Amino acid sequence: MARKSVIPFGPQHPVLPEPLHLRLVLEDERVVEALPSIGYIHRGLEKLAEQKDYIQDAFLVERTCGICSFIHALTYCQGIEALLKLEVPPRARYLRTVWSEMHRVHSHLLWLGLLADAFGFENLFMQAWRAREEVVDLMEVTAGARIMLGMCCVGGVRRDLTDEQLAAVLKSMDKLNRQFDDLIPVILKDYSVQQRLRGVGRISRETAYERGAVGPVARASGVARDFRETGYAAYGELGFVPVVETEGDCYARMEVRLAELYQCLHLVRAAVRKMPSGPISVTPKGNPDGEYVSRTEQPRGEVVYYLKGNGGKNLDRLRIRTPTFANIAPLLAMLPGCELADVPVIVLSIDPCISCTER
Amino acid sequence: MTFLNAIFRNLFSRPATRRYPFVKREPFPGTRGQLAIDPDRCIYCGICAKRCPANAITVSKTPSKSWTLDNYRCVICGYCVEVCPKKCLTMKQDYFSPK
Amino acid sequence: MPTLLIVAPILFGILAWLSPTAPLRTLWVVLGGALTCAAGILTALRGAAEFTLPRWSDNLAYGIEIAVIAVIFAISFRLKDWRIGLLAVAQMVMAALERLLPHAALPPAATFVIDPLSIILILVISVVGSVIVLYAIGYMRKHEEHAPDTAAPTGRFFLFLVGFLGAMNGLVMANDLRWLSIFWEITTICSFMLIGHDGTDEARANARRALLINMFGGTAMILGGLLCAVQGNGNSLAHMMSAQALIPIALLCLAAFTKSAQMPFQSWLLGAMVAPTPVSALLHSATMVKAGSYLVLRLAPAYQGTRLSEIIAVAGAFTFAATSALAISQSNAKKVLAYSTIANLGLIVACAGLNTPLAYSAAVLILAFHAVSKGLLFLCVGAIEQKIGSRDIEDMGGIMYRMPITAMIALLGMVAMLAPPFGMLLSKWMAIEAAIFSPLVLFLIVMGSAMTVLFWAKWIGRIQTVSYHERYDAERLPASMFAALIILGAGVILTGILAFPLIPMTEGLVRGAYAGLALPEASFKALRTAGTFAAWPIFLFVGLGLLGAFFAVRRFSAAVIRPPYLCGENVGGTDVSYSFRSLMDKPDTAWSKSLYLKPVFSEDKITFWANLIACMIILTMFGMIGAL
Amino acid sequence: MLQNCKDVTRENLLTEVASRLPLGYRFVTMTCVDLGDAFDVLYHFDKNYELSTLRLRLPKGETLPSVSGLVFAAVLVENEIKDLFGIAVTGLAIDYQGHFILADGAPTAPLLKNPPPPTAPAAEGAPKNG
Amino acid sequence: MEALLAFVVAWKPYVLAAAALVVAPVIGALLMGLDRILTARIQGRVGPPLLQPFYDIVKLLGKAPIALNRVQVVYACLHLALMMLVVVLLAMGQDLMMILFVHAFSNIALILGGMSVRSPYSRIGSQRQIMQMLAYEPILVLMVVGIYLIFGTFQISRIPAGGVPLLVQLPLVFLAFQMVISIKLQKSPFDVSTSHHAHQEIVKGITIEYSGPYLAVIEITHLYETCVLFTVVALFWAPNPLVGLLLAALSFLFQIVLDNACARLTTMWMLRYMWTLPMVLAVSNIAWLYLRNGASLG
Amino acid sequence: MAKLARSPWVVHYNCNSCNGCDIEFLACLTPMYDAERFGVLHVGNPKHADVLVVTGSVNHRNARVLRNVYDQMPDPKVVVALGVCTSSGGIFAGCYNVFGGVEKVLPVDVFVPGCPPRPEAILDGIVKAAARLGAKIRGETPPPVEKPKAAFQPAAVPEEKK
Repeated sequence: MARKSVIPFGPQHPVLPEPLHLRLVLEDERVVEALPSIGYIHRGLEKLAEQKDYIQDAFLVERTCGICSFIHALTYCQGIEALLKLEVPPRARYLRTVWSEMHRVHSHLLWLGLLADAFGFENLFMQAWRAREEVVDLMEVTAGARIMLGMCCVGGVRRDLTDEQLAAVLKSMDKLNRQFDDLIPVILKDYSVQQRLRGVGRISRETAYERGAVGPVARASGVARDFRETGYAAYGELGFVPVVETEGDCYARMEVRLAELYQCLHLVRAAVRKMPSGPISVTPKGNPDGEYVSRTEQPRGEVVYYLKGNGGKNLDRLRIRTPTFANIAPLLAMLPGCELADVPVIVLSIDPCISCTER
Repeated sequence: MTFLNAIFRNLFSRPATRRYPFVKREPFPGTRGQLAIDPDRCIYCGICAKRCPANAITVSKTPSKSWTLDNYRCVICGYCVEVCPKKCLTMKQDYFSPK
Repeated sequence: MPTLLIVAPILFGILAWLSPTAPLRTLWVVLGGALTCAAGILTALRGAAEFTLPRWSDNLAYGIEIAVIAVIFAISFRLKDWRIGLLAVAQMVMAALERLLPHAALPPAATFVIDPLSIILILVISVVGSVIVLYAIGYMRKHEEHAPDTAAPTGRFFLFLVGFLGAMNGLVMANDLRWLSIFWEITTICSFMLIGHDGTDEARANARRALLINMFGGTAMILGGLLCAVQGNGNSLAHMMSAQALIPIALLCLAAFTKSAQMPFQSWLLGAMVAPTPVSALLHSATMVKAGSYLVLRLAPAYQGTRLSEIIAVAGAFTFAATSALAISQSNAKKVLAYSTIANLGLIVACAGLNTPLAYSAAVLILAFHAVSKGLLFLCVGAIEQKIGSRDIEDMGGIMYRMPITAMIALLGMVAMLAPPFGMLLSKWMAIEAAIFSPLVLFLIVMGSAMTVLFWAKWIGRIQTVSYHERYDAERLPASMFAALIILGAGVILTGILAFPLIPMTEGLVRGAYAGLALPEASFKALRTAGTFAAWPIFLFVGLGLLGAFFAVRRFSAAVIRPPYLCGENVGGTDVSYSFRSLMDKPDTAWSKSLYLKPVFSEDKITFWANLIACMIILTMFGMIGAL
Repeated sequence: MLQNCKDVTRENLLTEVASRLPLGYRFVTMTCVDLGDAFDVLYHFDKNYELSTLRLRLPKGETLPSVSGLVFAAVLVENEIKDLFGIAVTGLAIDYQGHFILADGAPTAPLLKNPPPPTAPAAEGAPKNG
Repeated sequence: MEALLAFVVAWKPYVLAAAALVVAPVIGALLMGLDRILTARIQGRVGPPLLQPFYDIVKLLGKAPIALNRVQVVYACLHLALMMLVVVLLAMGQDLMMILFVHAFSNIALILGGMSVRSPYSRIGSQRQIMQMLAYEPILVLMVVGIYLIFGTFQISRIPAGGVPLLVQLPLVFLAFQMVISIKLQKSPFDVSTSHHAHQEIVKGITIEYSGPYLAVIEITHLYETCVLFTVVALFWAPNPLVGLLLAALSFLFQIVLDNACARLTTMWMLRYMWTLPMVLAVSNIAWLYLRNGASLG
Repeated sequence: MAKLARSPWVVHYNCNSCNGCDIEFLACLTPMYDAERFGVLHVGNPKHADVLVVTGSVNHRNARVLRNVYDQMPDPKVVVALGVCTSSGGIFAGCYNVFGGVEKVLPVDVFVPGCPPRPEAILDGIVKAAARLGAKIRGETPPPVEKPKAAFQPAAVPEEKK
C-alpha cells in the first residue's frame, strides 16, 4: 500500500504541443506531487544573440517563440530603441499595436483550441482554429507571413499598410466579431466545459502574487496587472483597461482570455481608426550602449528583456524572461490535489509556451 | 450541449475545407514565399550573405563568382531583399515545396 | 460409513497430535485425509440414507453437548471474557431446559440424514478438505520456520484441522438438533483454536472475537431448538421443517448468518485471516462457513413463500453487494478473498431466500464451485505469500515469472470465479434469472456482480502483469502443496467444463428438496431449459480465441518486444525497461498502483452504515414473523 | 543606468530581498551577466509597473545564496543561472543539480564569456542508452 | 439449388450465425466510416473517404508486430473471439443474459490485456474501463430484465415476432441505453479509457500498448461491437425493420452529435451521472413494468 | 496497392522548435486544410503511428526522446521533418545546445523547408511521406532522400565582365 503510482507526463504527449516533463505521483488518480523538468527545447538563443549584430537579433528573438513572435521582436526593438534613444514615428507605434493585437487574437484562439483538445472537445478545437485562420490570413495579407511576421525592426516597422489594407483589417475584425459572438458565449455557457474548468486549478490572489504569476493567470486571480496599461507603443492612446476576474480557477483564466479576444478586436479597430500618417521607421544610428530592461505584455503575460550593450554592434548580454517562465511557479501550486484528467487542463490553463521559457 | 447551433449549421453547410492539392489558393500579393535572384543584376558584393540572420546565403568571388542560397536554412525574413544595393533579390509569392 | 466420516478424521487428528515425530505425524495426516476422502466418495456413491441412533444415544448426546459447552466455558474463563462465559452459561441452561421441559410425543426422527444436499457438502468437505489438509503438510513445515515463538505446536494444529473434518461431516448429516448444535460448537472451537494458532496478540484477539460471535450464533441455535421443542414441534430439522415453525427457523437462520459471517457478523471472518492459510482455505472459505449457508438452504423449503424467505433473500443479497463493495478498497489478498467469500455466501443465502427451484439449484452449484475455486485461491495465496513474503496484492506483480505454475493456477481460480464458461458465472446467471421477480434482490445482485468484477479484474491484472521472458523460472514447491494445487486446479477445470450439464442434474436434488410443496411444474422446467443453453459455441469461440492467440504468440521473439510508452523518456532504448528519465536526467521507475477508490469504498466509510442496515434487516426479519 | 538600481552584497542580500516583499514588491526575475572577473547578479522586482533592481557583484568562484526560501518563484531562475553560468547556488528550494535545462553531454556553463571546453565529447547522433 | 435451400432451412441458426460473422464487421466498418465523415462535416471539414476504416485495418494488419509480452496478445484474441461469440449467440437467438455476460467478458478480456503490461497509461486506461463497465453494466442488465418482464424469457429465439415494439414498453430504458452506446463507442463525454479520435491525458489509454496487427484485432472487435449495439437499437422496433433501421440511424446521429457537443468529462463524473439519471430512467421503467405485471416489490 | 498509403497515422514530436512549425502542423488538421482527407490521424502515440513528424533541431536532451519515439514505432515507418531547423538548425545553427538537424538522429524521409512551412507545404510533405510509406509496406526500398541542402544555385554565372 505504501507504494504510490509514479508516472511520467511528457515530454512526448499528444495533449502537450510542446515538450514538458512532469513527474506525477498519484494516489488512485489524484495527483499528490508534481515536479516539472524542462530543457527539451533549450537552444541557447541568448548566447547566439551575443554573436549576431543587434539588427539581426530582431529576427532571432522573433523565433524565441512562434506564437507571440511579433511581440518578442517588439519588446526587443523597444529596448534597443531606448538604448539608442530613438524616437519611433507614431504610425510605426500604431502599426506595432495592430500587429501585436492580431498576434494576441491568434494566440488566444490557438490556446482555446489546444485547451479544448486537452479536455477532449475536438469540435471546439476545430471551431477555434477555424476562426483563427481568419486572423492568420489577415496577418499574411498585411505582413506577408502567416506567423513569423518579421515586421518589427529597430526604429519602426518594415512594411506600411495601405488604406485598402486598413479597411480590410476593419472588415476582418467585424467578421471575427461575428464568429466570436457565435462561439464565445456558447463556450462559456457549455455545461461540459464548465464541469471541466470550474474550481479546477484554483489559486488565490495572494498565491498568484507571491509566486509571481503574470498575464491572464494573474488577472484571473484578481491581480489587475497588464503591462499594456503603461501605454507602450500606442496603447496609451487607445483607452486600455485590463480584464480581471477573481475566481482564480481554469474557468476564470478562460474567461479572461475570451474577454481579451473582444478587447483585442476593439484595440485593433481603435488603432486603425486613429492611425496617424507619416513615416514608418527611422534609421538607427550608432550602437547600443548601457543596460535597459524592456517589458511588454504578451498573450501569456509580461515579457522581460534585459539588454546590455557595450557600444559595439553586438550586445553584451541579452536576457529574456518569458511569461511562462514566471507562471511555472504558480502552476506548481495548482497541480497537487487535482485529478490526473485535470493535469493537462491545468497545464494548458497557464497557456504554456515552453519554447519561450527555454529559449 | 449548447454547441448544437454550430453543429447543425456546419452539418448542413459546405465544409470550410480548401481541397488543397486539387484546389490551390492564389497567394496573397505581399506574401513572402521564397527568395529569388536576378543573377544579371547581382554584383556579388556579399552584403546579403553578411546580413542574413540565418547565414543561409553564401557568396563567393573566388575562384568563380557564385551566389548560393540554402533553401533548407532560409527563414524567409526578406531582410536580404531590403539590404541588397542592386535590388536584384526579390521575394516570390509561391512557397518552396519539398523535393 | 457415516460413523467413519465423523470418527476417522477425529481419530487420526488425535493420532497426529500424539505422534512424537514429524514424519509419523505426516503419515497419520495423510492416512486420515485419504480415509476421509474415500469415505466421503463412497458415501456419495451409496446415495441417500438415514440413520437412527438408539434411544440411549440421547443421553450421550446430552453429555457431549454439556461437555462441549463446558470446554467453551473453560476457554472463556481463561480468556477472562465474561461475554463468552455468559453465552456458555445461557447455552447450558437452555440445553438443560430442553431436556427437562415436557415434549410432545412425535414419531422419532432419524438422527442423521444423508440426502443429495448433504452428499454435495460431504463431497466438498472430504475431497476438497482432504486436499487442503494435504497442502497443509507442506505449508506447515515452512510455516514452522517463520512462525512466532508463541505459536502452538504443529501437532495440535493438525488435531484441530483434521478433526474438524469429522465435525463438519457430522454437522451436514445431523438431523437431530442436539447433534447439530454439538457439531456446530465443535467447529466453533476448532475455528477458535486454529485462528489463535500463532499466538500473537492479534491472533488471540481475533480468535476471541470469532468465538464470541459464533457463540452468539450457537446460542440462537440452541434457543431455536428449545423453542421448537417447547412448541411441540420436535427436536429435529425434519420436524421443524414439516411444522413450518417460523420463529425457530428464523433463529437457526440467525445462527447460520453468524457462521456464514453475513453482515453484520462479518468482522470475525476478516479477523480469522491471521490464521495459517490452510485454515483460511478449509474453515473460512471452503467448508465451515458453508455450514451457515447450508443450513439456510436446507431450511429453505420450510419457509418457501413466506415473508421470511423474502427478507432472507434481501439480507443475503445485501451482504453480497456490501462486501463486494468493501473488497474493492482492500489490497490485502486474504482480506479480498475473505470479503469475496462472504459475498458468495451472501449470494447463496439470497438464492435460498429466493426459494425457487432455479435459485435452489443455483445456490447448490455456487456452494460447490465456490468451495473448489476459493479453496484453490487461498492455497495459491498461501504459496505466494511464503515465496514473496507479502500478502499485499500490489507486491504480486511479476510472480508470473517467479512462480509461473502457482500464478497460472491462481489465475485459473480467479477466472473461474467470474468468467465464462466456468460455473460461478453460470450460477450467477441462474441467480439473476431466479431473482427476476424480486426487484430489490435483483438490483443488489447486479450491483454486487459489477463490483465483484472490479476487484477481481484488478487482482488478475496485477498477477498477470509480466515482462517478456524467453522462458520462465522453474518453480519449487513442497510436493504436498504442489499436489494440492494441481488437484484443485484440475477440479476447477473439470467443474468448469461440467458446469452446463450439471444444471439439469440438480433437478433431482431440487425436486427432492421441494418434495413436500406443490410447486408449479414450470418452475422446474426452468432448470431444464437452463441446461439446454447452447454451451458449445462458448467453448468453440474461447477455443478459437486461444488458438488464434497461440498462433499469434508462437513467433514471438525478443525482436517483437518493445518497452512501454513512457512519453518518450524510456531508459534503455529498445530494452524492455520500466524506467524513465525524470528530473535531472535521473532514471525513475514508472509504477501504477491499482485503483482502490479509498475515498468511496474504504472500510471505515462503509462498514458502519452497512452493518446498521444489515442489523435493521435482521430486526425486520424477526419483526415480520411476529417474534418481536 | 538601470532604473532604481541598488547595490547589495552577499551578506545583506537576503535581508534586502526580505525587506522588499512586505512592501508589495513582486519578484520578476534575475539576470546574471558575466563581467569577466566577476558576475553581476541582478534581482528585478516590480511594484505598480515600476522596476526596481538589486545588483549583487559576485566575484567568480564565490557561491550565491539562494533567495528561493523567501521567494519561491526564484527557484527556477536560480537553477538556470547555476546551469548556464556554473555558479554554485546554495540553499535552493528545489535543486536540479546543474541539470535544469542542460542535459548530460551539453556544454557546461555556456553563457560564460569564455566557456570551458566541453568535458564530454558532444553527443553525436542518438545517445543510444539515453 | 433446392438442396442448398433445404440446407439453409435445416441449419438456419448456424447459417445465420455464419452470415452475421461475415456481415457484422463490414457494417461496423461502414458505420465507422460514416461516423468519421459526419464528425468531419459537423466540424466543418470534408473528412476521410467512407472506406477509411478498411484502409486503416488493412494497413494495421500489414505492420510489423510489436508488443510487451505474450499475455496481452492472448487477451486481444479473446476479446475478439468473445465479441464474435456475442454476434453468433445473437444470430442464433440464444439467451440474452448470457449474451450480456459474454459481451462483458469480451470487454474484461480487453481490460486484462491492458493491465497485463506494466505500462502506466495502459493500466490507468484499464482501470477507467472497469469504471465504465461499472457505470453501464447495470443499465444493460436492467434492459435485459425489462425484456424478460415483457416476454417472460431470456431466449431471443422464443421472443414472439410482432406485437408491441419494445420502444413503447421500454422508452426510458431506451434513453438510458443511448448513454451506454456513447460509452461503448468511446465518445465524448465518456471517452475516458481510450478514444478513437480525440487526444487524452492517458494518450490512448487501454489500447496504447497494442500496435500493428494486434491493434487491428481490437479495431475489428470494435467494428463487431458497433454493429451489435446498433442492431440492438434497431430491435427496439422489431415488428417493422424499416422503422427499426430509422431508429438506429437516429441513434447513430445522436451519438455523433453528442460527441461533438461535449467535452470529455472525468471518470468519476461519468460514474455519478450514469448511476443517477440513466439509472433512474431505467429503474423507473422497470418498476413500471413490475407494477403493470402486478408483482410485489418486496 | 496505392491504398496502402491511405492511412498514415501521425505522431508529432516537437524537438527544438519555436512552435511555429507545430502550430502550422496542427493547422493542417483543422477545417481549412483537413489532413484527414488523406486518412491522416494525429494519434499522438508512437506505437500506433506510421509517420513521425518532427519539428525543430536536436539538442542534447531531446535527442534521446526523439530516438525513443522513433524506436517505439512499428515498422514500416517514415519521418517527416518540418521546417528549416530540422534540416540544418535554421537560424539556430551554431547555438551551443543545438547539434544539428534531425537526420543526425534518425533517417529522414521528407524534409519540408520553410520558417515555418505553410500548411500546404506540410500537406505536400505528408502526402509524399505516405507514398514512401506505401512503398515500404510493399517491401520496396524507396530511394534515399537527397540531403537537400545545396539546393538552389541559380546563378553560378561564370560571367567575367559586368
